[in-house]
Amino acid sequence: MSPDLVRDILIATVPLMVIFPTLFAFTTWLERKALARIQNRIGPNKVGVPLTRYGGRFSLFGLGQPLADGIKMLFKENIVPRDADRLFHLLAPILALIPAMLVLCFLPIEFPWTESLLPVQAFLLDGAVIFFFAITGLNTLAIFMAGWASRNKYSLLGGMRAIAQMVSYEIPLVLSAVVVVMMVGSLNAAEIANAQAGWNWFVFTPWGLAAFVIFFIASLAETNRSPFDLPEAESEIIAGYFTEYSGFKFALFFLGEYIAMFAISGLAVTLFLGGGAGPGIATLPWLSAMWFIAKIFALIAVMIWLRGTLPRLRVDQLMGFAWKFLLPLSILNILVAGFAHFIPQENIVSKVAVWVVSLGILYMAAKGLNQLNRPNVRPRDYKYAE
Amino acid sequence: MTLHHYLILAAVLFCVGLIGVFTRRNAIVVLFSVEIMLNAANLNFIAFWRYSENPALLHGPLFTLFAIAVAAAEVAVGLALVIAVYRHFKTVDLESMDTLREE
Amino acid sequence: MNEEIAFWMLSAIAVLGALVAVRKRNLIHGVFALMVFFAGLAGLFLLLLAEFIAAAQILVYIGAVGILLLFAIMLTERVAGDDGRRMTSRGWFWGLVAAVAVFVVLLLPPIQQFPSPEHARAIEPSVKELGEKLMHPYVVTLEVLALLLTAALIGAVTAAQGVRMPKEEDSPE
Amino acid sequence: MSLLGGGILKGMAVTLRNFVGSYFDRDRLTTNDYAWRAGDSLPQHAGEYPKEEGEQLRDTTTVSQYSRNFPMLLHDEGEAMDTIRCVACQICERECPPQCIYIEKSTEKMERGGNKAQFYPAKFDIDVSVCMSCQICVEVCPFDAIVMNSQFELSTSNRFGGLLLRRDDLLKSNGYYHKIHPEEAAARDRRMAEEKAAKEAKKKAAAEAARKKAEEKAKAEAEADDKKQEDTQ
Repeated sequence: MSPDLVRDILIATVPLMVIFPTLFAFTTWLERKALARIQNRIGPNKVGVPLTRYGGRFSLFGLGQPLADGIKMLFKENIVPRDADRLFHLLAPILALIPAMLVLCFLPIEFPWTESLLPVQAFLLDGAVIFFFAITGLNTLAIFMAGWASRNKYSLLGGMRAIAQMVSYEIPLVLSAVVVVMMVGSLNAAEIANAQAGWNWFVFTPWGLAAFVIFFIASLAETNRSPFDLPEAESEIIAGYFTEYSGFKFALFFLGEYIAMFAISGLAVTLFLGGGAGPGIATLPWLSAMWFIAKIFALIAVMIWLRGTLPRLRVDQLMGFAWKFLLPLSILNILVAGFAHFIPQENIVSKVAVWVVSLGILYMAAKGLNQLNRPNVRPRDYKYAE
Repeated sequence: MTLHHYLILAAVLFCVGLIGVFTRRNAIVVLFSVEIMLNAANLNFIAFWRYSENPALLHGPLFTLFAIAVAAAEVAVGLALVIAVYRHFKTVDLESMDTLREE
Repeated sequence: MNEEIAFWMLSAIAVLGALVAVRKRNLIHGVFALMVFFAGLAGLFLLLLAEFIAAAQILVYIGAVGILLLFAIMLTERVAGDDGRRMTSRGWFWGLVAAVAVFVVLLLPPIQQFPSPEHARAIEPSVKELGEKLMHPYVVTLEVLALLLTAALIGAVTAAQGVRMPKEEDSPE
Repeated sequence: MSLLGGGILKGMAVTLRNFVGSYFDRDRLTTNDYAWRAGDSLPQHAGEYPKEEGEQLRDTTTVSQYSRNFPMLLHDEGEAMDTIRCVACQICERECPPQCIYIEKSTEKMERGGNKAQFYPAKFDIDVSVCMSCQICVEVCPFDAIVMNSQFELSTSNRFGGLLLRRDDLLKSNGYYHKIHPEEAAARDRRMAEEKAAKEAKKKAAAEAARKKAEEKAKAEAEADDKKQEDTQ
């Protein structure tokens, strides 16, 4: 391998491997803090700058908490159950992290130092979006591996739930991304982002808005976030597939989960929220990466907010929601996008008409599906109470 | 890298799949040995396309795409059959499934 | 140079994965080895600049077929396969011989006779081109494929569901 | 027909209100910071936590939501082991539902406070990780030797023996008891004093009765003797 190529690859990949784990640490703090405030608590606020007085005035809202957590994780005992498949038990957390890290390369984040390295930018690959989905799908395998290798019924249940859930929600996820791919006419992530330059974000179109909502819901399920966190439902199956994991292996799972969250939010930003577009990037090009990460964090914030709000779904509700609600809607959305594309939209009247008609169709369809899926349950008759 | 490298690699992979089909008795292992053989064939298609006179025609990738789709269908039906057979014979051992009618 | 290293590494991964998949007693380990093989093959496709095929390979084989195999294994017996039963079939030796014979007799001479172009032409890989080809000359094939997949879906569901036996047949004559 | 997803939006509005509100309205906070950091800016109803490290509280007759209530052993004024009330009768050990009390009786008796010599506990352990604060031991103790404590900082980094309280950890003076539960302690002391008085009175009465009985008996015997003498005559 030529040294130039090695250098270029390192410059293209190492920053991703530094920036996103750092953001992960920050996000764990953010999540704990936000959830605490939603529940009228204070949240972590003790650990501050290292080597200053414990609980002193340099606590900085507990920003040192992730560091302390990380150190704790590193020094914890690594427990492997006696009957576990030792090799797979070791490989599963690594396999969970690798695809998540890998797909970060497909996000069109234009860091200032990458401008000269165009040939090694993975997002310039012609099929970047399809690669993204393909590699994200590998996460399921890691989860199954963890669940199976632990030799624990709860782990296996969690693993099986995760597979069923991720396979089901991958379909609406891909179908809602198909709308954007169809409109841009390219699977290239950079081209999709460029097509939304200025304020032409796809979320500001009727079909784009619907697709974005579907994509966001499906991405919640895909990353096992609440309210779709059944694979790790602690009130039902302890911690699901990582019940038997401790110490650093658990930390790797945790990291992988959050990196996957960043990645899928990054894809949502690329597809619907204009990539790195935003005010001020014409004069200061490096702002583009900042905007991209800021948009990712906006989505993460909504995810945290939803986690603080919604209760967990039941398994049958989960599957029914994917197959009987999101899937028909996302297919209908493809048709709506096609019609909206071919109706001329010169003046404001026709634009408004297209908005009203397409959103109306989608809303009525959603309403109808909701009615159809509603279980036929009468109010319960109580024999003895009252 | 020449075309021969890829062809020999594909032949080796095909042969490995063939060994699996011939020597294993678990129906599921036989099924995934067949998959290995199909993939070896796909590799041949792509290699021939890459080294062909006119790659712009995209015959190789198109055929491979169709082959992948057919293989997916084949696996789905094959595994459904394995499960149906398992329900009947309580085994996936190919050598124990030696009756054609109910006893 | 880069390409050669990549080729040898990827082909080693693919061959080892395939061998382990075929010979491993533990079925789950076997399936994961099979996925390693699929991944190696996807790498080879990338090396041959067929990137959409590589993505499809990962998406379909690892993402769908692999998971399906795992489910099938979980639904049937003998996951770990450590019950001491014989792993190989009855005529395994002759099977091995036949397989090697196929390799030597059928595949090697034709490969050697095949005129080998020394260098591949430079191409600009394009997914768009592939999509347009699918729409223009091969649209019928695509539709037939869609039909086939639907049929396979329905067939798989009915086959796996099994036939409900009427109760009367169970009673002894 | 309600708006599709309206419930979700309503829920999100509620959580948003809580999120923002918790920054402005301190009374919303259900937990409070360690007091010696938060200083005087505590929420109003959170005042039951010690203001300084190690400080004990004013009256916590009603159970405070911030304290943990586990039993302690009482001793009267003076050296702890010389005035321990417990006589190792093991009633509490037998009555304890989760069986978290372990007592070993001493081999020799010990006199204390001028009373009759009694046994004392050579070992008295309570595993507070098992204790469920049911107070049954307090109810059954005939000697008022075990009462409930209120503690705030029980946490420990020792997961094996850290929560096993030994006899010497459990021994607290009656003065301490008066400090943490003044009303209850006063009531208990009053009752003990009454009981003691009653006992004394009873003892006196019993002694009187015994004396009377003895006198009567002597009298009767004398009479009987007289009768005998008469009979023999």
